[in-house]
Amino acid sequence: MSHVHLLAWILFAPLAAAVFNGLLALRSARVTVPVEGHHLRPIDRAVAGIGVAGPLVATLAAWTLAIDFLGRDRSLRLTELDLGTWFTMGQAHVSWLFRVDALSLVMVLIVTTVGTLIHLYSVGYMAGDQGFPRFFTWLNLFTFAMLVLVTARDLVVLFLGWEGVGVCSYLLIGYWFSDAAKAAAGLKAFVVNRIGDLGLLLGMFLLYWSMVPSGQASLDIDLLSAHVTKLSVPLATLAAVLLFIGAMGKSAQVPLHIWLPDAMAGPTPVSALIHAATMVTAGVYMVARMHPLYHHAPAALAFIGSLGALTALVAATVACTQTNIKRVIAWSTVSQLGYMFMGLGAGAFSVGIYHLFTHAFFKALFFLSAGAVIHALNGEEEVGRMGGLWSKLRITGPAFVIAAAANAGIPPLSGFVSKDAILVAAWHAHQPWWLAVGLLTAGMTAFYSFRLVALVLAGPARDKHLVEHAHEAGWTMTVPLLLLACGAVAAGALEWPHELGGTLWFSAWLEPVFYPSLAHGVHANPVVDLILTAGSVAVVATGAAVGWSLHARPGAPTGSPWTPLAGVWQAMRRGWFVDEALERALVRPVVFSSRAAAPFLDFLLGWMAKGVVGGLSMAGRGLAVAQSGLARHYAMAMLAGLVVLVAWAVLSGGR
Amino acid sequence: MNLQLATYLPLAPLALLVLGALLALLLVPTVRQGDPDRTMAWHAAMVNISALVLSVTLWVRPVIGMEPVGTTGAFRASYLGGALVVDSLSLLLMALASAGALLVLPGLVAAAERGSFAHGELQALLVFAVAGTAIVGCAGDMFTGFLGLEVVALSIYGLVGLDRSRPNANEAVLKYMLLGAFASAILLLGMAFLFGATGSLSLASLQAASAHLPPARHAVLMLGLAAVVAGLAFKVAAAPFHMWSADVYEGSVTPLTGFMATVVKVTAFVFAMRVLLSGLAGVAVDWQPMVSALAAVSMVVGNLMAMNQRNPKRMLAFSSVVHTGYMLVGLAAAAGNPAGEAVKALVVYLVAYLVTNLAGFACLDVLDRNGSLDGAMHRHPWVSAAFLVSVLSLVGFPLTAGFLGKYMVFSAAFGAGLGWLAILAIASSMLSLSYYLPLLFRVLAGTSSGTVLSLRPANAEHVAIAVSSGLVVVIGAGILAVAGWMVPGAHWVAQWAQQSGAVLLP
Amino acid sequence: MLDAILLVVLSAVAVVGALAMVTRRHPLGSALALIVVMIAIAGLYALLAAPLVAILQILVYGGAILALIVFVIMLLNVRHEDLAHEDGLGGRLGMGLTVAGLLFMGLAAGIHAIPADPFAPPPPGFGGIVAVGRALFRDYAVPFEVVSLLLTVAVVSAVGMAKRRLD
Amino acid sequence: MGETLTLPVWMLILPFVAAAVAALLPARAARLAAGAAMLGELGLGAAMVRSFRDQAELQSVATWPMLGLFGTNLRLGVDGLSLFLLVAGAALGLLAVVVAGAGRPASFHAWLLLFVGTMAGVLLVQDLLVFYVFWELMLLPALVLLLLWGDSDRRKATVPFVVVTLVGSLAMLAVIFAMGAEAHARTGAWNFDLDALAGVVTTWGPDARCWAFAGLILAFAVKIPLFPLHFWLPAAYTSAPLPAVILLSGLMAKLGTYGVLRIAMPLFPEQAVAWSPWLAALAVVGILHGAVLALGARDVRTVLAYSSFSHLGWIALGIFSLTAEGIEGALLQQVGHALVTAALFILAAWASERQGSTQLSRFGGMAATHPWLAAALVFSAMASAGLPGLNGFVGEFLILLGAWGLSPWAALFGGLGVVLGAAYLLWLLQRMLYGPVVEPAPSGRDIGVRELAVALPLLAMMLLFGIRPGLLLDRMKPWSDAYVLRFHPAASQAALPTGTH
Amino acid sequence: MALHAPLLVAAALFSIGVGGFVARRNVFALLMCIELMLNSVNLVFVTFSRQWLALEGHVTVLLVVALAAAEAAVALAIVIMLFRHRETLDVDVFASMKE
Repeated sequence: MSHVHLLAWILFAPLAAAVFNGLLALRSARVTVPVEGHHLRPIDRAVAGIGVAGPLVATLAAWTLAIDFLGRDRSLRLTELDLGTWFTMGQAHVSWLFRVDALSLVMVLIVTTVGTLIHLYSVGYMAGDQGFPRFFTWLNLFTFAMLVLVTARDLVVLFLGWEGVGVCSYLLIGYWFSDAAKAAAGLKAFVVNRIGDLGLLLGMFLLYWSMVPSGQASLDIDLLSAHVTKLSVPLATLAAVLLFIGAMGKSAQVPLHIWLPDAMAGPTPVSALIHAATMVTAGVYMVARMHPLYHHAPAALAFIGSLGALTALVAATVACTQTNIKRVIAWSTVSQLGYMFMGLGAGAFSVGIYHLFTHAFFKALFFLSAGAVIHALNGEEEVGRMGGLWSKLRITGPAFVIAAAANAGIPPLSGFVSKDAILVAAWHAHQPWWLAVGLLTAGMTAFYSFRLVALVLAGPARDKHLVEHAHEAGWTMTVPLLLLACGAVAAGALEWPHELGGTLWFSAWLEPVFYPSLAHGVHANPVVDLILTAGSVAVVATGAAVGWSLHARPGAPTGSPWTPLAGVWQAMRRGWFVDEALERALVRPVVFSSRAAAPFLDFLLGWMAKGVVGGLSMAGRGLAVAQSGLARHYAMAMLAGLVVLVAWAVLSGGR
Repeated sequence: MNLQLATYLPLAPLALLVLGALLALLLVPTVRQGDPDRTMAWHAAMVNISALVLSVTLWVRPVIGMEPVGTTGAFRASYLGGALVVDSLSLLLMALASAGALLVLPGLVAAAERGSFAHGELQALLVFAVAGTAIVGCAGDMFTGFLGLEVVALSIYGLVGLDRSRPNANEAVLKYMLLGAFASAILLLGMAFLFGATGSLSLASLQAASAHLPPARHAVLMLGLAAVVAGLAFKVAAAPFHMWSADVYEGSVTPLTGFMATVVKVTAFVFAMRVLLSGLAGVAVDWQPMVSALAAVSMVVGNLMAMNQRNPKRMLAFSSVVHTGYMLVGLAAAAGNPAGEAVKALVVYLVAYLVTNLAGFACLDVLDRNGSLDGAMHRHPWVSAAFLVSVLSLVGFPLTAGFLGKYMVFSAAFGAGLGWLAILAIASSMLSLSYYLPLLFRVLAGTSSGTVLSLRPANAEHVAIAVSSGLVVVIGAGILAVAGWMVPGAHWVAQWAQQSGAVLLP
Repeated sequence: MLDAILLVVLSAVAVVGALAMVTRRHPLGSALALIVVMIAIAGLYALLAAPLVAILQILVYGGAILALIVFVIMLLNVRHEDLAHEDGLGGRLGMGLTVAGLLFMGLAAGIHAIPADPFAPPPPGFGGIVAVGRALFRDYAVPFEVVSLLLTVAVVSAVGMAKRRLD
Repeated sequence: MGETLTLPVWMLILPFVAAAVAALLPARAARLAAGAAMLGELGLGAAMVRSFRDQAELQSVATWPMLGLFGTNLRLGVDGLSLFLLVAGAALGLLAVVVAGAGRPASFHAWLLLFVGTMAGVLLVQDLLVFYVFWELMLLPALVLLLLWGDSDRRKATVPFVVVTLVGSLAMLAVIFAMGAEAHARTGAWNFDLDALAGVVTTWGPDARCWAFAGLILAFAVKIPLFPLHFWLPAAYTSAPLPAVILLSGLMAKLGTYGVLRIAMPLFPEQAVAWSPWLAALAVVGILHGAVLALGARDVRTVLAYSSFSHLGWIALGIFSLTAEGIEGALLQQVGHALVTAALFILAAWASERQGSTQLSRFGGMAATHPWLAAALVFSAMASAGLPGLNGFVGEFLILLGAWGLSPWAALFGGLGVVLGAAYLLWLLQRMLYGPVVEPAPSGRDIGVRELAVALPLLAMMLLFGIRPGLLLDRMKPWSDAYVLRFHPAASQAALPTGTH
Repeated sequence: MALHAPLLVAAALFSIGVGGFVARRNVFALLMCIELMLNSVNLVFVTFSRQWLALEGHVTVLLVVALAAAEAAVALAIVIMLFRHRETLDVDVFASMKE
């Protein structure tokens, strides 16, 4: 099977699954068969089969392609699928052109592999839900859109995938739409993302028009890459920042991160797939994809890195204080995304992507195991009612611990390797502050990860009744957990640091895409790297120990561990009030103008229009006084007219 | 001898109307058997139909004695040393007047029967009025024309006054008569001064004299001009000489209002055209600003007054003041170039205005007497539809006669360098929407209240409404007169109009 | 010289009579004043070489029309309270005559602009019955006929309005 | 002299004849006749699309001699600008007849047909005077449909609509008079052919041309409507009967932008260039103002009305950007929005029917009770919000891209409309479809086969034109490429050689 | 003797007639004012006839006199009709239609 065909299978197997499931969903929406317990109806079985088969086919195709690529020369690791023109703009074309190169393939592998596992997991997790077919429709459609995003060769097609995943995210967050708050969370996610999308659009416009004078305007990424080096630096910086604004929305960077915690309203597999492993990393991918532009705009890179650092820190502080199991992980995701951007900002694109890669595994695992916990507790999400689950959940428990440890960066798990690489990259990029923030964040990450482990698994049960009935889920849920746990443990091997005796296979793989020699090429001083690694391990260990010890004992509080901190703790808990601030600064003015100012303006306009007529009508009423009904008044008017005419005649008569 | 008699054939419509009127007088006392009113109505109808047919026939096929004028196909026959002139314009006026009389006759007779004031005089006076119109059209002398106007005026006084038992009619006739006499005196004063300036009131001599006027006599001519314009302004109801019209229109029975608003006004306009465009062509520079000013004032005042009217008849009265303003725009644009586009435009406008208002008042009569206008669409869909057509024509909506007229007059004004007046006219059209549209809305969407009488209109009234509103569309559709398969009504009207303009110069 | 004196006297009488006419409250008084004006105007006609018109002025106007008006006033047997309440007549007259004065000033200004050539002597028989009659029935036959039509219309209208109900 | 009976002429004649026939038939038969006529119109439109060559100039030209009263020859034809608007008119006409339902009298269908016919006239004729005739005539069916079959607020709604529209068109009339008089003065004959007038007005001074351009823009801006002339819109759209709304917002509004493109800008290119930033600014204000109003509206029809206003702002923005990209986008969006707005109004009407109210506060949880209707609504709303892959996106993208070419600020502030658009549409869905099922629960069945037969073609086309906009765009592009050169005479030499066509 | 004097007299009479017409309320007074105006017009005609030595003015005067008679006839008929209904000669009473 040729590469092109493989690519077609990768793209369209999920789409086909989505279409089939969509038809089934429409049918089942009308012909409702009642659901009994956590069982699958016949239609759900069909849906599950199709829904898992689609991504599975894509996964197999992707791995086939990957294995094939491995056997090829670096320069030949590329395949394209051309489906003709989408539309023309001015003199340029936008083509349905899909391309897989080393970078895209990494993303495709993540999306398909992790995606398939999460699909499988969902079969168990969503069993018994009335909207099962609908769920799988959106999930498949999401997979398709995400694959379009990562394989698109044209920025506009990328944008199609970008918005496509956004709309699927919207639909899945609001999946339980009968709860208005959940539907509203979806709305918020979509609208906040749209703000970012506007930046992305504007960036595209700028690039397009900057190319127009050359007569070669296009939004083809390859053409753009060749073109951007000719841009003036300020222009390139502006374009880079505008594109990054899009990434900020999608990848939840401060201050556009506010939608992500709310997005936890969706079912947990959704959080795992979309809001941890794949969609939220689209921004990272996009920046990496546009790396020639960012290389050309160092100021933009510095901005990205700084914002990433800020996001990492802020989100980590918030994650420390959350009591909803999913929200902790959600904030953790925001924080890790900040890490990724820090890596990108340091110019170490492959490191950023690598963290994306490992994060996909351990964060998906984190969410899925959390989902299994929630599933076991019949939907309970508050950690305050958990505890003592270690003995009940013999598979989920260890998976949860592995995920937390990887997230915390405990060696030798994958999270440790990628995080360490980012810290090293920050150091080499001469950004000591990033390093400091990164270390601090790493400590806090370890703190909250183990705080969560302690609260959920350790100690006695806080809610005996709830925990008593906890049970392990079926194979469809545990198998993905096991496989993802393997990934979370082993993924670190791909980029095991030199100084610890490893080989940078991952970076090597991406080298044809990114510039041949970058941050990794300048590992001049392994000693410094070793010191950094040791330092980070120490910080992580401290954080993990504190987190565990404070919360593992019976009756440990879920709130502030130390009373004087209570005020700050509260602020952190509320996300530093960013949500409220944005609400006041943006939402309220818009709502005010929509409810009051704009209608009032329209009222004024209508009133003015009426006022003109009204004024004339007043003048008419004034005139009507003369129309008194008295003949002599009429005669008087005539006389006046006559006098004027005669006067006119006399005055103009002597010509 | 035969040949000589034949040369008098063009006078046939005029003679027919005058003799028909006198014959009616003989009939009034004699017909006492059967249904005298009906007999008199038939008589009036027959006279008018004959006059209409004769006029149109003479226009279509000019006979011996009618000399061609210019290259437009216009013609003129003159008698008794120019005292009587039959040309394209007089034939048009006679055709319009007879047609107008015919179209109001069913409604008028019906109204008179309801008010029981039809005793033969009514029908006779209607024929007299048309005869007066014919005299205006055929007069070769300004004073004769004026007398013709007086014949029309006295007939109208009678027609309004016959409805003796209605106080509003009494009031209307009193005001009309007093102010009419007042205006006649002013007009006569003007004619006296014109006589003083030129030594004659014959249109031909006036034309010759005014073309080569010694500067010394200019002052007295200007005096005459001012007074004549004032008197004419009363006759055509131009502001500020218009105030009688609303009260008189309101006080009269609706079909009669229709007659006054159309035939009488058009007659006065034809007289004004004869005097100003033909007789005083030489001093067009002097009267053009006067007419322009009157046009402007009429449009403004008419609109402002019409905006606040609740009674549709009064509203239409003031709206007809506005339309007088548009016609005066055409008159002003025609100054100095009677053979040009502007006169053609003016005449087309007169025709359009005539048919539109005939239809409008006829429909208003039917709708008004069957309850109010509100929601009439649901009760009398066809009559309401005809009413809508005529209101749209008043608005100047495309494919109606009103649009054709407005279009031609306004562009003629642009062409004549009176852009400001054209702009004002268009602004006035915009403003006029503020009262026409509510009328439309009342008919279409109003909620009918009160008892609904079912005073079914007579068949003849239906025919009159159908014919007049049909003419509105037929003439208006001429703008789409594409390739001959569309109705070429507008084309005929325009052709006749152009010829009517051509005969104003020697 | 005599002409000049007569002109002044007749003019003065006409104007004063006219003023008297508009200011008399009772219509009969006004009618009498109007008769005086008409006679004065007849005198002016005579001065202006229009003897036939002068005679007809007295006969038709003074004799017929005014007699008709007076006759109707009598016929209606108007009591005093039926007369118009001409309250504030002075004010209205003041106003009306002021505006009319403006009109007069305009007219006078226009008249003043006419060159003051003295009248040429009239040809013999000018304005006499023969000359006027010939003009009337030969050159102005059409307006004359129209006037006859006009009078007919007037009669029809008047009868139609003023007659009592036959039924 | 050329041909006289080309396809466009048949498209013009058919609705009028059908209207006359329908008026005389009983109600049921009238509806059938109207539907058949519109189907025929659509067939003619399809035939026209088939025979259309992808070129800039006017095609299928028919020439009719006029009687000399008002001009010499009347030309009718289609080009890239009018082609799909005509087809959309036929399609919307069919849709209007179908959704009108069986309860309407024959005259209703006759008026609908007249509406379609007059709009076809506006799109076809190349003579300014006849254009004006159709332009005004178009108002008549709108007025009658509103006044006779609108809801209880119809009178209040109609007054500003008709008055503002007529005032605007009288301004246009003044310009037409002036141009006609100029042509007459120059040649001695009336001539209102657009191409001929373009030559005539070049001799005017700058002031005269400014005023004339302003008059024309005023007439068209009212119809679009361009801020601040929009105040008539919400009331008219909310109180008109559904079939009329489909035609009003689906097609009539686009005739405003059509007029700008066809008449105002080609006649006065310098003014168009000079004024375009200001007009674009008004368009942007309209986009945002409409979106903000839609966000705050409490009635489902009002939301859609303001949404329509906002979207027309996009189209105007694309036009006034005077870039190839923007104008292409505007052309595409004209057709795309016709589709989307019709679908939204229809679906919202069905939803309101089932809910028994149009007040959003009375809605809730409809997605649970009426899933198919909800799915169709979400789909249409996404298309309206410009989701890539559906037909709203490409147009909006091109428009914004063109707007950046005019000024980055136009793109930025116009782009905020993307955000607000998503916000109000989703907020609408949120209130209608989501949340717990309200009391009283929506009644009636979910949409069935009959409704799907109406909705599915619309939804399918949204998807089709989203993925293959070239089906439309390739027909329009030659026209717009040639068109835009009129405004950049200097750039025309530079741009031509690099053209890929 | 020149035409100024009679013309000025005519103008004065006309103005007085006009002034009376706009001021008086009695219907007979109004009719007489009109007669006065017509008389002044006649004077103008006669004066200009004298100037031009043209008889048209004289003929016109005669016809105007007939016209005045016709108008008076109709006017008096109206007055009689109104007096029968309203028993008044005050024109201001007839002002029910206005504005």
